[in-house]
Amino acid sequence: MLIRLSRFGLALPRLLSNPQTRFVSQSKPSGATVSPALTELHPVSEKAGHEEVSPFVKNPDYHGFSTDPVVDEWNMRVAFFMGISVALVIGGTFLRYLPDHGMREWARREAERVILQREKEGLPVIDENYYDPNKIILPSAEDK
Amino acid sequence: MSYLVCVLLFGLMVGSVGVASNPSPYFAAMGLVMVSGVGCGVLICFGGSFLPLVFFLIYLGGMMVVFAFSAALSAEPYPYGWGNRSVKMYVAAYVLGVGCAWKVLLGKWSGFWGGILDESGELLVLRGDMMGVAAMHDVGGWMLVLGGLGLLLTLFVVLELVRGVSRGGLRTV
Amino acid sequence: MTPIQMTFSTMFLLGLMGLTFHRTHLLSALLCLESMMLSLFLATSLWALQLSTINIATVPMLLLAFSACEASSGLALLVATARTHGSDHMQNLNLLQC
Amino acid sequence: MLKILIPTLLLIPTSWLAKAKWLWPTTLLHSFIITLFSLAWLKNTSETNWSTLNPYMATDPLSSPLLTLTCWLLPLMILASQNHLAQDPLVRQRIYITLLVTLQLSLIMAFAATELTMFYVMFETTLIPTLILITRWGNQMERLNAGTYFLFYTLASSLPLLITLLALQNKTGTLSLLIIQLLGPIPISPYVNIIWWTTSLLAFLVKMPLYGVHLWLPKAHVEAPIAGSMILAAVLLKLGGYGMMRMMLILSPLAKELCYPFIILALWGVLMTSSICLRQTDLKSLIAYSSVSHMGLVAAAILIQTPWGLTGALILMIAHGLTSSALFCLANTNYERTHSRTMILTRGSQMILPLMATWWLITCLANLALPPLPNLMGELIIISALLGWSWWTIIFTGAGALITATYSLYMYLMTQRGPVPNHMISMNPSHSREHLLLTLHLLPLLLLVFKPTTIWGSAY
Amino acid sequence: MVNFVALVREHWVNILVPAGFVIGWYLDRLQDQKLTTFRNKSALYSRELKPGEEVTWK
Amino acid sequence: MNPYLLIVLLTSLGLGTALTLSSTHWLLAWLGLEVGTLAILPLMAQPHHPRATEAATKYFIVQATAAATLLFAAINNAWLQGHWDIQHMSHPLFTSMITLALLLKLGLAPMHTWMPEVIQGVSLNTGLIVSTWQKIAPFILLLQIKQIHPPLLTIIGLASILIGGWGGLNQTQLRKILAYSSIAHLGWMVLILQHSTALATFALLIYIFMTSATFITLKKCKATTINMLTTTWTKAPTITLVAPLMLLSLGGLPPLSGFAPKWFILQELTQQNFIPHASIAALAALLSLYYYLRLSYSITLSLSPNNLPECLQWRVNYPISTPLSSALPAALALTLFLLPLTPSALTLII
Repeated sequence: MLIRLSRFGLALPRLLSNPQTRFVSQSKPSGATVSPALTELHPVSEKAGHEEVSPFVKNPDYHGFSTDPVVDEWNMRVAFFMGISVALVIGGTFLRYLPDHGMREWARREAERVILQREKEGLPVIDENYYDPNKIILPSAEDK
Repeated sequence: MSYLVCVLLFGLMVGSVGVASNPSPYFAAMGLVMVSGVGCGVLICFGGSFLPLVFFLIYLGGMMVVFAFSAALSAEPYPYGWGNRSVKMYVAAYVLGVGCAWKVLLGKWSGFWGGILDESGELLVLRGDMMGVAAMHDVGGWMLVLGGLGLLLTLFVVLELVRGVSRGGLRTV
Repeated sequence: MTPIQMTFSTMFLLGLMGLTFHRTHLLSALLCLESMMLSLFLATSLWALQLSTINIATVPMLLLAFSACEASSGLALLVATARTHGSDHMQNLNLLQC
Repeated sequence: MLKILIPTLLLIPTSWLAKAKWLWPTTLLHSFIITLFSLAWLKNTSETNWSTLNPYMATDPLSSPLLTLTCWLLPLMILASQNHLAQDPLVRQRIYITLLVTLQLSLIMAFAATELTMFYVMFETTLIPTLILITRWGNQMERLNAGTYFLFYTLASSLPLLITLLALQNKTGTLSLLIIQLLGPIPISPYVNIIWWTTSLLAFLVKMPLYGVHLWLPKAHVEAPIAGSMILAAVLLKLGGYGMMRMMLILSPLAKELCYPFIILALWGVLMTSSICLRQTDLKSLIAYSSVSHMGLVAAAILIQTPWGLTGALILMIAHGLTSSALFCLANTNYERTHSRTMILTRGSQMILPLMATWWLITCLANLALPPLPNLMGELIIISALLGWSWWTIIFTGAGALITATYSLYMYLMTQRGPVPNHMISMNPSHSREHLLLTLHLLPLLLLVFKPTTIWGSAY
Repeated sequence: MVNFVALVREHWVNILVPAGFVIGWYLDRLQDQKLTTFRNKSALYSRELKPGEEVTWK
Repeated sequence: MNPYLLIVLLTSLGLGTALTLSSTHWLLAWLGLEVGTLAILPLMAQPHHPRATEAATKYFIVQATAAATLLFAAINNAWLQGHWDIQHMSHPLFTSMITLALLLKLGLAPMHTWMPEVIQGVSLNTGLIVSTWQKIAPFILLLQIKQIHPPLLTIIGLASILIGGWGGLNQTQLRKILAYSSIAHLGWMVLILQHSTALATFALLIYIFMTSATFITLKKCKATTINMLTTTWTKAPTITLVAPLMLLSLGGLPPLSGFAPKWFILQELTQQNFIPHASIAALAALLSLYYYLRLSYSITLSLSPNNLPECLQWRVNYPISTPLSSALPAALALTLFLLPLTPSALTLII
C-alpha cells in the first residue's frame, strides 16, 4: 500500500520538461503571459544547468534508497521485510505473549473479577477485615 | 691569614657584582678574571695547590682567551663600563642587597671558618687535592671516561653548531 | 652557615640574578653563567680542601671539565647566533615570541 | 548481554567489508536483526528485577525499555541517512555507519552498566561519536560552534560528577548499583551534602537538559545531520534522565529541600521553552525546544522521587524518544526537498506531499499527547504525581500542556497548510523509504498503547 | 555452481553478525554457568540436585 | 647532518638520561643532565636558520641555569649535611631549590615561558625529543627527592594545568600548542607526584605515547600551523580519520587512553581528600581540550565538501615518510586503545 502511494509522484518527471507544474495554473500560457514569479524563479532557457536531477527521471520506481534500480529494489525489500514483518510483527507478538512476570496481570484480572463480583453482591469493594478473623490463629496468652 | 682570606672573599664578591651588574662584555670579562684570580688566592689560602693551578690554567689560560675573542667578536663602539648610569644603579642595588644579606646572617655563624685550615698539610709531600686528582686517574676510571666523553661530545657539538651553511657570516654590530 | 658558604652562595646568586634580570648581550649572559659555575667550582674545591679527603677532590675537576664544555657550547651558540641574527644582542632573539 | 553486544561490535567490520553496492541493505538488515534480539531484554523473569546479569552489565525494568529504544533507533538512523549520504564518498559512508554503531555500542553499555564508574565512562564515550556526527556531517558553518557547546556543556558539568563518584567510592567502597541500593545513609556533613547532591545531579540535569543550561541542545539539534538529531533527541537526552534516576537512589535520604529550585526551574522551563516554541521560525529549533520542554516535565517528575513520578518519567522518555525522532525525520524530509528549515518558506506541504501530511498530523498529535498514546500516559502520570506533591504545580503543568498543544498545532499548520510558495513547485514526491521510516517510528508508539507495562519500569 | 560462488563472494559479510550472535550466546551461557556455580549448592538451597532434576534458575 | 654525528649525538642523549637515571650522587645526575643538554643542541640548531639557532640558545641558557642551580643546591646541602645522596636530601630550603630547578628544566608553570618558544623554533622531530625524552631525566630526579613542602608542587601543578590550557587557546602555531599541552600534562604529573610516584610515572608514560603519536602525525603531514592542517585529507586520509581521536585522547576524553591517567590521578586525589584540587584540575583540563577540539575541527571535521572555517592552503605539501613514521601505528594504538588495559598496566609499574 505504502509503495503504491509513494508512486503518487510519478507524474512529476513528465512535468519536469516543462517548468510549469500542476500547482500553478494549468491553463495554457498564452504567449508571454507566463506568471512573472514563475519565470523569475525558473528561467525557461537555463534548465540544463547544474540543477538537481530528480532520481525519478532515471528510475521511475525510485523508493528513495539508491540510484541503482536493483539495489534500490532490494534495499526496499530488506527494509520492509525486516522492519515491518520481522521487527514489528514478530517482535510485537513476542512482547504480547511475554510471560506474566510475578503474576501481576493475573492479580489484576483477579482483582477486577472480585470487585465485579462484590459489586454484584452489593458488598463493599473491600472488607475492613482483609482476612477472615476466625481463620487467623493467634498465639495464646501463655505462649508469651 | 684570616685577614687575607677576608679580603679575598670580599674581592670575590666585588668581582661577582662586577660581572652581574650588566656592563659590556669587555668589563664583565674583566670582572670574571678578577673573580678567578681571587678565587685562586682563596684556594691557596685554604691550603690547596693543585686545584688552584688547574683553575688558573684553565680560566686564565684557556677560557679567558676564548671569552676575550668572543668579546671582540661582539664588540660595540660605545661600551658600558661600571661608571655608566644604568650599570651604576645595578652595582648599587647588588652591593646593597649583598650587604643586607650579610648583615642579616652575620650573627648566625657556626664557627667563623667552619672547617679547619689544613696547616699540617704543609709537612706532607703529597697534598690532598693532588692525591685526589691522582686518584681520579688511578681508580676513578669511568668518571674519567665520562669526562673525556663529555669533552669529545662538546667538540662535535661545537663543530656542528658553528658549521657555516652557505649563508650568514661574522659581522660587527 | 660559614662565611665561605655565604660567600660562594652570594656569588652564585649574584650570577643568577645578573643572568635573570637584565642582559644586553648574549655574551654577558654567558659570562654570568660562567661566574655561577666558577662559584660552584670554588665551593666544591673548598669543600674538598676543608675535608682533606682524597676522593672528593675529583669533584671539582669533573665540574671544571663540564663547565668548560658548557662554556664552549655557549660560545659556539654565540657564534651561531651572531651569524644568523647579525649581532649578539639579547633583544634580537625575539623571532619565536607570539 | 553479549548476545547483543558482540553482534553490534561485528556490525563495524560488516560495514567495512560489505560490497559498496550492498553497504546500506546489509547494515540495515543486520541492525534490524539486532533490534529483534534486543526485544528479549523486555522479558524480565527475575525476582529481584535484575536480569541478564553478568559481572559488569545487567538489565532491569528501568533500563530495558531504554536499551530497546537504543537498538530500535539504529536501523531507523541508517534508514534515515541514506539520502543524506548518497553524495558522500564510499569510505565516508562506511565511517558514518561505524560511528552510528559505535554510538549504539556505547549507549548499550551505558544503560546496562551496573557500576556507576562504568556508567560514567560510557556516558562520556557517547560524546565522541556524537560530536563527530554533528561537526563532520552537519551542514552549516555553525555546526562547529554547536559541537563545542555540546562537548563543553556536557564535560564541564560531568567532571565534577566523576570526582563525586570517586569520593563516593572512597566512602562506601563500592559503586555497584546492585549493592549500593542496600547501603544505609552515608554519613557526611550537611555542608558537603549540598555540594555532593548538586554535583551528582548537575551532569544529568545538563544532559536532560534543564532550563537554563539547555543552550547547547537547540544548537546541536539544528546543526546535526538527521541521524545525529534523531539519536540526540531519542536516546542521548534520556541518558540524563536515566542517570538521575540511578543517582537519586543513592541520594534519596539526603537534602530533601535541595531539589526545590531545580523542580521550579524545570517547571518554569516547561512554560518558557514551550512559549519559545510558539515564536520559532526554524523548524528543527522548534522541535529541539519542544524536547527541552518535555524533558523539563521528566526532570521535575524524577526530582520529586515518587514511584508514580519515576514511572511517568520513564513512559514519557520512551514516548518522547519515538515522537521527537519522528518529528526530526519529518523535518528532514522537508529539508531534503526544500533545503530550508525556515517554516515560512516550507508552507503548504499538504498540497505537495499529502501522505506526509498524515504523518505530520499523527506525530504532532503524539507530541501534544493525544489520549491513547503513551505520551499522554506519561504526561498524565507526571502531572498527577506533581499534583500530589504540591497543588501549585498544576499551574505550570496545565499551562505547559496547553502551550504544547498550541505549538504543535502551530507547527502543523505552519508546515502543512497555507499557500504553496513558488519555489516549492518542482519537488520530489515522498519516497517509500521515508514512509517506512515514519511507520517504524509511529507503529511502535501505537503498539505500546496495548501493552504499556513494557515501559512502566519497576513501579507497577 | 559458479553462480553460488559468486553469491557467496558477494554476500559473505552477512555471516558476521549471526556469527557474533552465536559467539555472544555461547559466552553468555559460559558466564551464566560461572555465575550460578553455587546456585544449587548454597546453604539456602541446602541440597545437591538429584540426577535429572531441573535447575531452579533459568 | 652527518649520520655518524647523528648517531653520536643520539647515543649521548641516551647516555645522559641513563646516567641521570642510574645515579645516586648529585654530581653524576648533574653530569647526565649536562650531557643530555649538550647533545641535543646541534639537533636543535641543525637547520641553521635564525629560529632554530635562537631556540637552541634559549634552550641552552635555561637548561644550563637550571642545572647550575641544581648543583648549587646540592653543594649547599653537602656543606650543611655532608652527603650528596639524591634520596636523602632533607634540608628544606635546598630541597625546594632543587625541586624548582627541576621544574624549570621540565618547563612547569611559572617557569614555563621558554618551552613554547623553544619547541616552536625546532623541527618536529627534535620537538618530539625535547617534549618526551628530555623530560624523563629531570622527572625521575623529581621522583627521587623527598618532598618537604607539599603545597609547592600542588600549586605549581594546578598553575601549570591552568596556564597550559590558557596559553594554547590563542595560538595558531601547532608546535606552540603542543608545548602548552605538554605544560598542562606535566602539571598533572607534578600534582600527583607527592601522593603516588607510580601514578606520576604512569601519566608520564601515557603522555609520551600520546605526544609521540601527535608529533609523528604532524611530521608526516608536514604541518606547523593550523591552516596547514586543513589539507591533511588530501595527503594522508587514514591519519585524517584517526587524528581527532588522537587529539581528544590528548584532551583526556573517556574511552581513549588519555583518560586513564586523569582518572587515576583524580581517584588518588580524592582518596587523599584533596577534592577541591581534583575539581580544579579536572575543570582546568577543559581549557586544553578546547584547543585540541579546534585542531580536530581543522584536520577532520571540516573536510572539503563542507564549508571550511579556515582558508585553505593553495599549495599542498606532500606527506613524507620519515623513519619515525613507522612508529606511528604503534604510538596511535597506544594512544587510543589503552584504557581497558590500563589497570593491569599500572600494576606493572607499581
